[in-house]
Order: sequence, then structure tokens, then C-alpha cells
Amino acid sequence: MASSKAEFLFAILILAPLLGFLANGLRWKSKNYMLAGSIATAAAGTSFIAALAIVMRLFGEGAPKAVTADFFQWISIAGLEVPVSFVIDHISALMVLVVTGVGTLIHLFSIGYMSHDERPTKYFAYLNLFLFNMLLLILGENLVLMFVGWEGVGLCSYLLIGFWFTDKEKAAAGMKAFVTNRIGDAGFLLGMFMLFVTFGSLGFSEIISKVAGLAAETGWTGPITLAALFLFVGATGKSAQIPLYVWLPDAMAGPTPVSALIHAATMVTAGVYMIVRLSPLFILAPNAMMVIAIIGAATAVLAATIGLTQFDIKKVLAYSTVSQLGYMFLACGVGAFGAAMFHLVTHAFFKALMFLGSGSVIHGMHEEQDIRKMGGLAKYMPLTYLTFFVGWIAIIGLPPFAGFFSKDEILWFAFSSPHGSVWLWLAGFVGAACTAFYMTRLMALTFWGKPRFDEHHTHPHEAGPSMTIPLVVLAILSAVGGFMGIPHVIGEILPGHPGNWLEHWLHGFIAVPAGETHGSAVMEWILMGLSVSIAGLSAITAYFFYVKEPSVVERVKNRMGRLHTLVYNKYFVDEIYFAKIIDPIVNGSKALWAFVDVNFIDRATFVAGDLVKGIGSTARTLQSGNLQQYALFIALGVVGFLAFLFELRASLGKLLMQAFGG
Amino acid sequence: MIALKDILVVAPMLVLLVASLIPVMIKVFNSNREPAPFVTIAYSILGLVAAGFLTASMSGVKQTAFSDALVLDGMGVWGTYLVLGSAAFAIMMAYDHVDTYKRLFSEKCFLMMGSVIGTLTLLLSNDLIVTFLGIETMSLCIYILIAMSREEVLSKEASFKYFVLGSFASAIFLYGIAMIYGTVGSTQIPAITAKVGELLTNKNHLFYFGIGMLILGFAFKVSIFPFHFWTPDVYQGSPTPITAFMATAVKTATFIAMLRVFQSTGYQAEPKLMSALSWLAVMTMTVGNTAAILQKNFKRVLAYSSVAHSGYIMIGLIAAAFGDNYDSAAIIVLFYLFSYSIMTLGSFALIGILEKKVGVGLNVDDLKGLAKKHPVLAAALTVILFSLAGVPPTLGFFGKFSLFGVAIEQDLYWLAFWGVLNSVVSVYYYLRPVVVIYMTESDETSDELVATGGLAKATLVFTAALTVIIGLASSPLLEMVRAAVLNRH
Amino acid sequence: MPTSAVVVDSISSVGLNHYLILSAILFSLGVVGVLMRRNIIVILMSIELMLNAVNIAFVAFSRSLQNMDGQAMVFFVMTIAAAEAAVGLALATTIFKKFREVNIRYFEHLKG
Amino acid sequence: MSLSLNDILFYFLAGVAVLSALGVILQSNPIYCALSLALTMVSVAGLFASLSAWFVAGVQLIVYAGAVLVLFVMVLMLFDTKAEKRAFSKGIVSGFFKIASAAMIFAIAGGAASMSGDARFSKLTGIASATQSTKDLADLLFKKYLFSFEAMGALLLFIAIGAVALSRIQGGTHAD
Amino acid sequence: MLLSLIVFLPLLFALVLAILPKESWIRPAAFGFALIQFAVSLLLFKSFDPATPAVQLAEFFPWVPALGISYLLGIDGISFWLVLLTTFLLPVVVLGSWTAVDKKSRAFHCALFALQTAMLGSFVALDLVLFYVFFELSLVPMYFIIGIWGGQRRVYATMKFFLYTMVGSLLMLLGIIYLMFTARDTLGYMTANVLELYKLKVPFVAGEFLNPQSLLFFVFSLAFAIKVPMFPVHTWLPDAHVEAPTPGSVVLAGVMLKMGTYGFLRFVIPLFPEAAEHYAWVFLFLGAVGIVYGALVAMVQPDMKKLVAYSSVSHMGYVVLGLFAMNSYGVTGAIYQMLNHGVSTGALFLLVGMIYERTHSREIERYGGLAKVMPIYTILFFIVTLSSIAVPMTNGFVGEFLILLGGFQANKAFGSLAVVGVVLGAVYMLWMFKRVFFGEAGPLVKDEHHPLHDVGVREFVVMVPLVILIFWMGLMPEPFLKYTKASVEHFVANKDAYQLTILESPVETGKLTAAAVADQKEKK
Repeated sequence: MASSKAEFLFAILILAPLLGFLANGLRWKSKNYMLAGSIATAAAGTSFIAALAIVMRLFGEGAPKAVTADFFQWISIAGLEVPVSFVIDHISALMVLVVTGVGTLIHLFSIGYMSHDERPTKYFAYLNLFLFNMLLLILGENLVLMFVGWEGVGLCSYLLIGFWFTDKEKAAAGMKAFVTNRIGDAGFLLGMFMLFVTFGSLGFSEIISKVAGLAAETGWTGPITLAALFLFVGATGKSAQIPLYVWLPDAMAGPTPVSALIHAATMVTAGVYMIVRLSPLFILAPNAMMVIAIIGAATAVLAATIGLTQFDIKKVLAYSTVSQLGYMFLACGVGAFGAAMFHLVTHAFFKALMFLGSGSVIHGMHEEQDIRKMGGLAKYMPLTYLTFFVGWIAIIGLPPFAGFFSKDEILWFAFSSPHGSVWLWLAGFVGAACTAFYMTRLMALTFWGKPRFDEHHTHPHEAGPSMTIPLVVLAILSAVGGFMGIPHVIGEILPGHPGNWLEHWLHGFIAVPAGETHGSAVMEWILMGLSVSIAGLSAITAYFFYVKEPSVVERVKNRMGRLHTLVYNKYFVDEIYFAKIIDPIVNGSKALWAFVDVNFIDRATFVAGDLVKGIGSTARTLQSGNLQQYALFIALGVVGFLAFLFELRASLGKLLMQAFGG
Repeated sequence: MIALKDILVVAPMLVLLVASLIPVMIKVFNSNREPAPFVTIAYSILGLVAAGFLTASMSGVKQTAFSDALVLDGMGVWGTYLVLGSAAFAIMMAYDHVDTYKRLFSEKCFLMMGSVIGTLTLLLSNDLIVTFLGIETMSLCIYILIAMSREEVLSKEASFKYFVLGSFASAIFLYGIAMIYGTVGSTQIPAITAKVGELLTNKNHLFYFGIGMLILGFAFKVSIFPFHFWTPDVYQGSPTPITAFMATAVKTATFIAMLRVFQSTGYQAEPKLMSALSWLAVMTMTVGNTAAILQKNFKRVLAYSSVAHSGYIMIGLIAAAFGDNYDSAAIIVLFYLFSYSIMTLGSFALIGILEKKVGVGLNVDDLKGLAKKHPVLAAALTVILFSLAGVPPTLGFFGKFSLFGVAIEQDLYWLAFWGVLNSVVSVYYYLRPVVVIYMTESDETSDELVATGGLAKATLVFTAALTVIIGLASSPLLEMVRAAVLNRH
Repeated sequence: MPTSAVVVDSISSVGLNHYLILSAILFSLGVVGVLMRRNIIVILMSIELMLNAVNIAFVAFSRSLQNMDGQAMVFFVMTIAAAEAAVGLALATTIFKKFREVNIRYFEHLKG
Repeated sequence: MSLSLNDILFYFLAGVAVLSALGVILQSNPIYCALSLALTMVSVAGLFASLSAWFVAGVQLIVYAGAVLVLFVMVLMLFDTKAEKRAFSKGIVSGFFKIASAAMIFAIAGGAASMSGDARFSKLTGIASATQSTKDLADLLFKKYLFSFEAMGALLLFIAIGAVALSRIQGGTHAD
Repeated sequence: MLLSLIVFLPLLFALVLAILPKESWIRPAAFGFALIQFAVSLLLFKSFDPATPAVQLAEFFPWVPALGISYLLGIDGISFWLVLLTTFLLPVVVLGSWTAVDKKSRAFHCALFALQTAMLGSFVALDLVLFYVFFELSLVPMYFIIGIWGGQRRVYATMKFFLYTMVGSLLMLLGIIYLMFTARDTLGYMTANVLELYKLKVPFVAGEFLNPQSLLFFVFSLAFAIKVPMFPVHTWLPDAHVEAPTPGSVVLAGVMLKMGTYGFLRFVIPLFPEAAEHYAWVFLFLGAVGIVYGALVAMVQPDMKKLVAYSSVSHMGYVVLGLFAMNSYGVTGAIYQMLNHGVSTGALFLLVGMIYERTHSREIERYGGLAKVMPIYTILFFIVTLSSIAVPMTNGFVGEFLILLGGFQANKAFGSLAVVGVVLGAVYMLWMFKRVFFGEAGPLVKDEHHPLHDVGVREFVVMVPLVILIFWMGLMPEPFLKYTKASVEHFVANKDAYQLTILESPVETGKLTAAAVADQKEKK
């Protein structure tokens, strides 16, 4: 059904970034950032256009449900068929547009941002490579292909986080990211194996068609539940959920556009995307769903609370990302896959915007990231401020900006879905409050108030157009992006009764939880009101704290000293991981090496050798040189041999008696 | 009465006797002046070659001679080749050291030939009394030969040790013969093997005693534990050519004599005998190999290795005596003896080439720098050592392969297992010289390594080449041995 | 040649076993001598003793079996014993020339 | 139990043989040892005679008691040894083992002898006379054991030349 | 005759090298010979038919007919790539050791070529004794390569290597002999021809340990397990690798270890199917443990080469896991992983060797910040690292994925345990990478007296084919898998009663052996 033209488009879509990577990668020593950036941006843009061209086919009457393209058989062994084939359906269409679109913008932004770097070409090569892998992840028609992209983006993430590798910390952050992701990947692999063993296939469409008629599993050990849980482990790695979220904040060691692209907008949402892709499967594993929801909610709250205390502008955003990803998983967990996708998209817009904004700030502040040393930047960098402001409103969920719609949908489903509960809602609600608070705090400390830096030395400035254009575009998207998913209750009161376009778009592609929803339209209104008002309240409080009465902050801090220390230090999770997991493993390995290899196996060999030598030295001792001793051994040998032959031990007495008696 | 066929059987011995007497006679008639060593050795070698040809001319024969006192069959012919070959190499090696042997060289050759005659007697004996005579002739000549070395202390000690212990063992051996004579009524080996089963089944204690003593008497000559103690000392103290001769010819002949004694299915009547012998075999291998590990003196290493090899060969003998298939076991024993002799001759040739002083020999560590100074010798020695260690595709490997094969064929799994474990141990000490030769930094040039003796060098290279060539094409040799063994009286 | 047959006493209680046991005793005594004496000449004598013991056994068997092979063997054994004695004594003389002593304990250079 | 003449002869000769053998191994003066050995030889010759092995008995007397022992005595004289201070090897443990092993050899041999079959010689009425038996023996030696006999001769030749050569070698590794 | 040519050509070359008049000709000649050898082996593509599982290009003549030993060579999908891997690595090794081996280069290259013959021979020998001969023979050159051109503790390492391998293989020799006699008793003629031995049904009793098949299975397994090396008999490997010169390590890791796994695939499982089935869990477990253990221990190694050596233990654990999964995925993956390991670990050793040549140290702690000084080297190292940790689109992924899939299918618990290795693999490699290449310049790197040069042209040329293979095999596995598919399918489908035939057999080897034996009997 896929025409050759589709394959051609797919080829352009996927290969453009790869070509960009090669073009830049082969001349990696070049310092011509403009050329490199142009190539890379052009590649990303080409992809975007190709993606758009394919997605357009999905619109209109009689449009296919999906556009697929088969290239060649990658692996084919005894029932395991892994074709290189790609698909754009309604889910991946959203994703591919976000990735290529936002990706292009960030490429563009990078040209300006990386203009002073020593190795811009390499940077852009990596960025293109990332895009390529991300496209594989999104478009792959089977889990293996997705896994290829999945690992590939992890690799690029590693490369980009450790881009400034001479700094040990940054290199370590890269490694941490990769290894943590690998843990998830191991889960992903196991999930895949489980699926393959159960269904005999790894193609999405095949798996989904095979699970279609199955009843939901109730226990914990059913193959689907296990597969779902394993896959979710993979998702927690990639999408930075408890317990594997720790890499993401550290990943901020990379260049800021990278944080925007990989660690906010695209890669980290891969986990959500994967779950949405396999939603018909996940919906059959309610226990797994419950786990996902709880983990998501917990991550949302935990990360948000950590965000309250951080001073690194990127760290705040990072924790915010973790928190927002938590919301997406919460949505997945309660069966609101559409809401998850919705939030994914809007989050991609506003979080990319905010990261790029922060990048602009950092760029302007000459690589300063500590918000305590900022303040009052609004007047220096008005455009950045403005766009950041839009992002701020979007993320704290004030209508009618994008965040409001998506987050509220999630909260509503958390409450009303058959899988939801009031506790999940409450968690989301608290998270929303925290989000509003720390985001406002960030705004306040960065843009509002008085400058806290030395204005004589530092001259914050707005960057060039390559950096500002993406900001503006993203700001617009953040502002209006939410309208693709207007809730019904709002849509009804609006003129023209706009429906929930996204829900409609995804209908039939994602699973819908069976069972009754609880809650009514009134309830939805009430909850919506509650969340908006708490967001507003938090924001105002934060504004009050950080702009009007900074002293209050100190007082609160002192009042809750211990709690603050705990939160400020990110609940000591890293430390605990190090102390309880990594160090024991490293020390244990050393012990293993010392005890098993050196002291046991080799020792055993040596003992065997010593034994042999011991026998030898005994033999040598007997070899005393004394002739008569040799003769004695001969005599003893004769005696022993004959005694053995005569079974002398048994018949010695008899023999002697007869010998003397005869 | 004496017929031509009897004379034919002993013709090689007669030729040897004549050939050995000539130099001595020359000396006697030349007013006790030593003939040129070259002449002496030429006669000896001529004699050996002539004996070899005579033997070859009788290769298809199977017959007894002198009222069944001797038997000439394929096994005997084959053994004769081995003995004559070893003797020839030993004499050539002695010629290389002619300056140390110059005095009394004709006597030495004479005695050497004497011991060859004794060995051949042992080899062809069909009667225990002839066996005894053969052993004594062989041994007495060797005692004297060892003592005639120029080396003062060690060779005298070696000679005397060997003499006392040898006589002691002879007495034991003889006691065994007496008991066997008493129970069988004859000392002829066929008569004995024919009655073994009956006597063992009847639990004839005298016969038990006799056969036990007999085997142990043999065991002394082939250095089976615990009768091996003389071996390292005597090997070390003896002149290297003599050692080489002892380690090859004497062992070969004794083992073949044992094969003759063991040629009976009657032994299966007494499994205890088998387990006793198995223990001896295991102990021999173990003691030989483990003690060799700790040696510094290369000759001692080889002496212990020779002990260990006796242990391996015992496996074959046990299989021959107690298995269902005497032939296949005997074939393998002969084959193994051949391969063992080749390797041993080669390795002793190297010692002969390099040792500074008779008897002191050379330490393994002295080989340092050999690769640089004499690369061909080093390579040849290495080949031989790998062959001794049983690394394919050398002769040693096929020897071990077939020996373990026989053990497994006769269900002697434990023996085979021990043999394998011991082979592993042996690898350690066989490769130590290789380590010294090739893998130690030879900064300090060892001027000590003066290689002497063209013939010995030729021997070394020849044997090394033989181990590889026959290793690659062992089939013809195996066929020859098979034909020899099957051509039995 | 008239044969003056020696009549064997039919009630003689001495038989093969007695001779064999005697032979065993002498043999063991020879063994003890070899094992215990330090003088190499005495050791040689002990070996002669052992050979003599064997000879007794041979002759006794020969008598018992009614065949002369045993005596022929004794003949050979004696010759060998003489030869051994000759060689042994020659060796001992050589050693004595060197060490001026015939104690067995001098022979411990070769060992290990 | 009545003892026949033959029995008495046996026990007497056996007693002498054992006692003199004990003398060989117990005397501390080698000369006495040699003399004890001579006595043993003689009594063994007597035993041979009691077994009707006349020729062998004669040879025993001539070769052993005559030639070999003279050789021993001569060598001992040459060495000029006196009674030894330490005639026996040291070591209580090894001494125990040495005696024990000899005893065990005796026990096994003796046991085996006593346990196997008839204790007495078969009651054949007649045994060949001394002349006849000597004749028989000669026949045997020159017919059946011809090879051994000749080999023996060769051996003696080797030994003779060897012993002479041995006596002619001169000490000193570097002397030549 | 193609196989014989491939097998013995290196030996011929070794002889030629031994008599080359000039020392300076040796390296170029060796390189040329290696290339010729590789080119000749490429002829296999022309003659080999990937569609059939049968043995192809068979050559046969009786060697020791009395014992049923024959010279039987043949190649099928299982050995095809291993042969090519072996011939491929030789030029790489020769070029790679251009400067690494500075003394006795003549002897070194002779040893290398002799080793080549032994290794190739063991991959194509279809007679157990012939295989054993080659298998053991390969020890000798390697013994010298480690012992003469190795590092400080080379003697210890080489002895350990030799003795360890010898223990296993000698026991296997007993097993071989036993099998030959079993053949005599059941088939009527003694033979060591594997194709004939496959027909044997060695008695097997499920519940008991002491039955012939189980014992033979374990005896054979021990020999190959030591060679692989599997946990817990792996300790010779790190020592051997650390002490071996770079080319020695490359060949050791690249080819010699495969002889163990190849042995499992060719001999152990087909000859003792019931025991293999019954005790597969042991090997799955040991394989999985080996993966994890090797990775954990590799992680804490202070020495780069030792780290790579332990990573070999881990990687070979995968191969064993795959083999004993005994399904198509596992076995295919195992074969693929053998190739991968040959390429990527070989490359790693070459790379470690390159840096060792410059600094004479392999201590990880003394490096750091190398990426800045040697960027091309860094890129090469990184690519190989990716292959080693099985990042998709490199060869490592395909193999590991298939193995883990197969392993999981065979045994979920051990399969899952093995997956842990995926994580740990990344940990040790990347940790090492970080410490060596990233961060501040370490003492060795900033040593001004010895400025480090980036890879030279020769070194780059050495690495290029390896890097190309890494990606080629990762991106296009099908052309590679094509050649193994038929054999693997045949193997998996008939694992209970495995048989192999000779394609268009010029001689009926079985009958010929029988005829030879009958002939012998007549003579008797």
C-alpha cells in the first residue's frame, strides 16, 4: 500500500539527518560553525518538510490510516523477521512533526549558541545523528527498530552531554546518562523478548492485532504484565522516571540546545511514546498500568519538590522536565494515552522554549547558570523575557496557554478514569502547585527584581536572530498549542463548539480503558478551577517571596532547615545510589576479582600445582642417595606387592601360623 | 642338535661378538696399543649394521632355536632393530667424546657390544634362565662401563649403586624363577604362559610368589616404582652414551621380555595382580613426573621422565596381560617403545653435546642462550621436548594417543585418566627447557655452551626430524609394528 | 654303569617345604645383610647368600619335580654369582683406590 | 615324631647354614663374615648332596667355597680392614623397616611354601646315582641349555676383559 | 583441494619466511603473504553453496587407517565465517604488529603463519583426531608468541595458558578415543570421522551422572570450556592476554577462543545431544554467570588490556549462552557473536597495543584526556567500544540481541541474568573510556618529553577494515547470516539426531574407512 513515493519521502525524511551527520562528521575538524550549522539545519528542515509531506497524506477523505514504507529485511531468522520498515500513523505523525519541527528550530538556535565553540562541526554532526536515531525510534514499525533508535538516541545523548569532555564532571554525566539508560534498555530488551516469546513477533501492528481479542490480565506474572513492566523499566530509563531519573539533571552538562532538544522535547518523551504506541498491550495489564501511574505521580511530585530549591537555571528546568514526564506517565497509567500524547506535544513546545530561553540567558550571561547571580534580566533581554514568560504561563497551567489544556486533561483523567483515583489526582495537584511555585521563582530570580550580578563586567545582551527566531516560534506554539485538545466541557461553551481535535485524531490508534469513568462535567469544572487557582496562588506566593520579600525565603528555609537540606540535596538520591548500589557493586567486583579469580580459582590451580610439587618433593626426599634405603624400598615394594597379591591383611595370621606350624 | 636355523637366530649376536672382539684382538696383538678410535668404532658400527641386516633378512621368520631357548619372531626382530639402533647411536655419541674415552676405548666398545649381546639375548629369550642370563650379561657389562668413566666420584657411585641394587633385584628375580620353576616344572616361557591361568585359578601360592617376584625383577630394570630409585642417580652418574643406551635399549628389551611373559590370557584369572600392577603404573607415572618437576639437572629430569614413561608403558603391558586383545596392546607397546626411544636418544644426544664434564651433566638453566648460539640444536631439542610432552602432530602424541587408546579399549579408564593427568604434569617440566632456551633474556652470554660432537648433533637433528615425520605419517610404522607383532610364534 | 640307588627314607618328614623355608630364611638373612651392613664387601657377601638361598630352592624343586633342569639352573646361577662377585669386587677395589674406604655411606652424592 | 637319618642331616646342615648366615650378617669383622659365608657355602653344598644333587654340590664347594670366597678374602686382605666400629647402618626406624621387610619376605615366601601342596618329596623309589645324575646334567647342559652355556662363556669373557679393564683405569678426571 | 590450500598455504609461507635472505623483507613479505592467503580464502565465496547444510569442498584420504583416522576436511555454514575471519585477521595482525614486535621478527612471523595453519585446520577438520591435532598444534606457536614476545610475566602466563588448555584437551583425547572405540563396537569399524560418529547413539541415562554420554559430554565440554574460556576456568585468559604481544592477543581473542565455542557447536552438542539437552541449563547458567562475572571483574581492572581480556570472558559467555539455547536465534547469534568478538575485541587489542607502543603503560589511571591529544584514535576507539557494548547498528548488537533472545526463549531466568550484562558491558567500557579519554590530561598524556602522536597512516589502515566490518555487519547482517542459515536451521531442527552429509561427495568416507579397516583385518 505504500507507494514508492512514500518510500522516497521516508528515505528523505530519515536519511537527511544521516547525510547531515556524515557531511559534518567527515569534516569534523572544521571550525566553520556557520557552514556546519547550515548543513545540519537544512538536513533537519528537509526532514521536517518530508515528514510534513507524509503526514499530509493522512488528512482528507479516504486517507490511509497509516503510511508505511518497507526497505529491506534486516534480520530474518526462523520466524524472527525484522524488516527495516517505517510507519507514520496518527501517533507517530504527531511525534515526527514535533521532533523534526522543534528539532529544526533547535538546530537553528544552535548556530548562534555554538558560534564560539571549538568544535561546532562535531556538535552539529551529533545533533543530526540524534535526529536520525530519533526518527528511527519514532518511525520504526517494529520494536527492534525502535530499540535501535532508542539506543541510538541514548548514544547521542551520551556524546552531547559529554560534549565538553575535558571536564571530568561532564564526561561523568554523559556516562551516567548512558548507563542509566542502559538499565532501562535492558528492561526494554526483556520486554521485547517477553513479547516475542508470547506473540512470536516484534512488529507493532502484529502485536497489536494479536492482543486485540485478549482479556485483561489480573495477576502480576502474566506474560503481558511482565512485558509491560519490563518495557516500562525501559521507559523509566529513557524518560527519567523514578528510580532512574537521576541522569537527567546531570545531563544538563551538555550544551543548552541539546538539553532543549534531547532532554526536554524529544528523547525523554520516547518512553511515553512507546507506551502510547503499545497502549492496546498496556491496557491489558492493569497492574502494570497501576505501577506506571504511581511511578508517574510520584515522579511528578518528587521532581517538582526538588525543583523548588535548585539554583541552577538548567537544573530547575531539568527537574521540571522530570516532573512533567511524570505527568505523562501518570496519564498513561490511568489509561489517558491521548492526554499523555497531548502533554507530550505541548510540553515539547514550552519546555523547548524555556530551555532555549535559558540558553539565551546563559549565552547572554557568559555561561553563567546560577540564578542567584542573575535577576532583572527582563530589561536586558526583552525578547527572551517575553518568550520565557509565555513558556512560564504555559507550564504553570494558566489558560489558555498550552500547558493548561494538557495538564488539566491529565489531572481530570487521573481523577475520573477507571484506572484513576483521587490520590493520583491529588499528587498531580500538588505537583501542579509546586510547578507553579518553582517556575515563578525561576522567573523572579532571573528576570525580575534587581540584577545581582556585576553590571560593569557582565553585559547581558540579546542574541542574534538565529537564536531569537526559534524562541518566537516556540512561544507562539506554546501559546496556541493547547487548542488542539480543548476539553469537551470548555469546547461546549466556546463559540463554534470546537471539539477535541487530538482525541479525534488519535481515535482508533490508542487504547481506551474499559470501565466506567467517574466524575461529571461539574466535577471537571471544579477540578479545573482548583488547579488553575492553586497554580495562580503558588505563583503569587512565589512572586511575593522572591520579588517582594526575599527575606521570607530565608526564614522559611531556616524554619524547615532539615527538610530544606533534604530537598536541596535532591533527597540524597544520588548519594544513596552511590553508597548503596554503585559502591557495593564496584567493591563487590573487586572482591569478586580478588576472591574468586585470584584467591579461589588461581589459588586452586596453585594448590594443585603445589600438591604436585609436594608429591614430587616427597619423592625427592625418598631419593636420599642412600643405597640401602633404595634397597629397603625395593624390599618394601616386594613385600607390599606380594602382600597385596596374597590379601595378606586378611590372611596374615593364618599364613604365619601355617608358616611356623607347618 | 644345532641346526643352521639355530645359528641363524644367533647370527646377529655372533657377528656382534666378532665385531667387538676384533679391536680388542688388534690391541692384544699390537702389544697392547690402543687402535685408533675410528677403527674401533668402525668395527662396532659395522657389526651393528651387519647384525641389523642379518636380522632384517630374517624378518619374516618365526621360529625357536636351541631347544626353545630362544625365539625369533616379529617382536624380536623389531626389538632387535631398536636395540641395535640405540646401540649405534650410543656408540656414535661415545665417539664424539672420544677424548674422554680414549684410553681403553676398544674395551669400552667391546663391553658395549657385550651389553648389546646381552640385550639381544634378553630380547629373544624364550626361557627364563636365558632371560636371566641376558639381563646379567647386559647389566654386568653396563656396570663396568659406567665405572670406567673418567669421572671420579659420581660414576663410581652410580656404578656401584646400580650394581648392588641390580644384583639385589637379580636375586629377587631369580627367586621368582625358582618358584615358577617349582610350580610349572619348567622355565620355558610358553610352558609358563600356558599354565598361568590354571595356577592362578588354583591359587597356587608359590606360583603367585614366583610370578610376583619375576615381575618385580623385571620392574627393577625398567624402573617401575618403587624399584626406580636407582634410575635418576645412575642416569646422572653414567656417561651420557651409556645412559642413552640404558634408557632405550635396555628398557625396550626388558619390556619386550615382559610382553612375552605376559602373553597369556591366564592372567585375567587374578584381577588383584592387575590392580597391583595398575597401582605400580600409577605410582610410577606420578613419582616420575612430579619428581622431574623439581630437578635442576637436565639429565635427572630426563631420568625421571624415563621413569614416568615406564609408567605409561606399564599401562600398555597391563592391557596386554589383562585385556582381551593382546595383539593390539603389544603393537602399541612396541610403537610406544619406538617413539620413546627416538625421543630419548635425541634428548640425551643434546646432553652429550653440551655437557661440560661427564656425569655432572648440564643444568636446565645452562641452556640459556642456546637459541642464539645453536638455533638448530635448540629447535631440534624443542621438537623433541614437545614430542615428549605429547603435543601433536609429533611421534610422542601418537604414542600417547595409541597408548591411551589401548587403555580405553581394555576399559582401563582410571589408568588412562591418571596417564592424562600425568601428561599434564609432564608438560610443565618438558617445557621448562623451552622456556629457558627461548624465553629468558639472554643478556649474559653463556660461553659455557660449547657444542661438541658432529655425530651427536646429527643424531639430535635426525631424531627430531623423525619425530615430526613419523608423527605426520605414523601409519606405515604402525603397520610395520602390527605385522611384526602378528608374526609371532 | 651300575646304579647304586640311594633309598629314600619313606618315613622322612623332611620335604620340599623344609627346604623352601630354609631357602626363605637364608634369602631373608641375605636381604637383611644387604639392607643393614655398611661394608660393601659384606653386602656383596649377603647377595651371594641370597643367591645361595635361591639355589637351595632350585635344587629342592629339581628333586621334587624329578627333573634336572633345576640343577642346570643352579649351575648357571653359580657362574653368574661368581661373575657378579668378580665384577663387584673389581668395583670395590676401584672404589677403595679412590676413597680408601669401603663404607656404603660414601655414596650419597647422587640424590634428590 | 621320629627323625630319619636324612632328617637329622637336614636339620643339622640347615642349622649350620642359618647360624653361619647369621654370622655373615652379624659379624662386625668382614673377615669373619667371609669365613661364616664359607661355612654357609659348605653346609649348602651338604644340603645339595642331601638332595642327591651331587654334581652341583661339588661345584658349590669348588666354585663358591673355593674360588669366590678366596676372592673375597683376598680383596679383604687387600683392603686391610679391621672390625668396623659401625658395622650396621644407622636409623632405628629404617632399621625396623629393614628387618620387618626381610621378615615379611620370609613370612610370605615361607607361608607360600608351606601352604602349597605336598610337603614331602614324592616317594619315588629310586633316584639316579651320582654318576648318572651328573651325566644327565651334562646332557642337559650341552643339549637343552647349549645356548645358555655358550652365552655364559661369552659373559665370562666380557666380565674377564671388563674386570681387567676396570682395574686398569686410572683415577683422575684430568690425569690423562 | 581448496581447503587444503587454504589450510596449508600459511605453513608454506612460514617456511618461505624462514628462509628469506633479508631481515628487512620479512614484514612486507609477510603482509603480502597474508593478503594472498586472504584472497585465496575469498575463493570460498565462489565455491561455497550457502543453500545447503551439507559439508562442502570435502577432502578425504585415510591417514592412519588402522585406527580409522583420516584426513577429512570440509566446510559448512558453521565454519565458513570462522575460516574467513581467521584469514581476514592475519593481514590485519601482520600490519598491526609492524612496530609492536621489534625482535626476532622472522621467528615471530613464522609462528604467526604456523598458528594460522593450525587454527584454520581446526575449523575445517571433520575428523576428531585431525581436529585434535590442529587444536593442540595451535597451542605451540601461541606458546612461543606469548613466551618470547610477551611482557614481564610472560613465562608464567604462557605456561598457564598451555597447561590449562592441555588439561582439558588431554581429557578430551580420552573421550575421543572412547568414541572411536564405541564406533568400532556399534558401527563395526573404528573411525574418528565426525560425520560417522554423529550416527552413534552413546548410551545416556537421564537421572544419573555416571553414564557414558554424560561423562563424554563433560569431558569434551571441559576442554572447550577452558578454551572459550568459560567461567570458572577463565583465569588463564587475562594473564595470557596481558602478557601477550598485541598480535598475539588479537589472534588469541580473535580466533583461538572461537575454537572452543566452535567445538561446542561442531562436536559437543551434536555428538551428545541428550546430555547436551539435559545439562544445557548448566551451560546457560555458566554462560550467564560468565557474562555478568566477566563484566563485573572487567569493571575494576586497573589495566586496559586486562579489562579487555575480562570483557572477552563476558563476550564469550554470550556465545556459550547462545549455543546452549539451542534454538535458531541463540545459535545464529552465537556464530555471529564469534565473528563480532573476533573483529571488535581484535580491534580493541590493536588499539590498546597502539597506545601501549607510545607510552609503554596500560594503566588506566595514568591516562586521561587522551581525546584531546589523539582525536582520531579516540574516534576509532569509540567506534570499537560501541561495537563491544553492542550498540545497535554495530555488529555487536545483532549478535547479542539474537543470543539474548534465544537465551531468554530457552531459559527465562538465565536469559534475564544475561541481560544484566548489557548494562554492565556499557559500564566497564564507558568507564574505562571516560577515564582514559576524557577529563584532565593524565600524567602520561601531558608528559612533554613524550608527546603523543595521533594514529599514523599504517595504524589507520589497519583499523579501517575493522571499522568497516563493524558497521557493515551491524547494518547488513543478512548477507552474513545467509551463509550460516541453512546449517543453523539444520542444526536446530535435528539437534536430537544430528547428521551431516557431504555435498556431492567424491568419496563415501564412511565406507572408505570401513573398507580400510576390513583390509586391515584381512591382512591380519
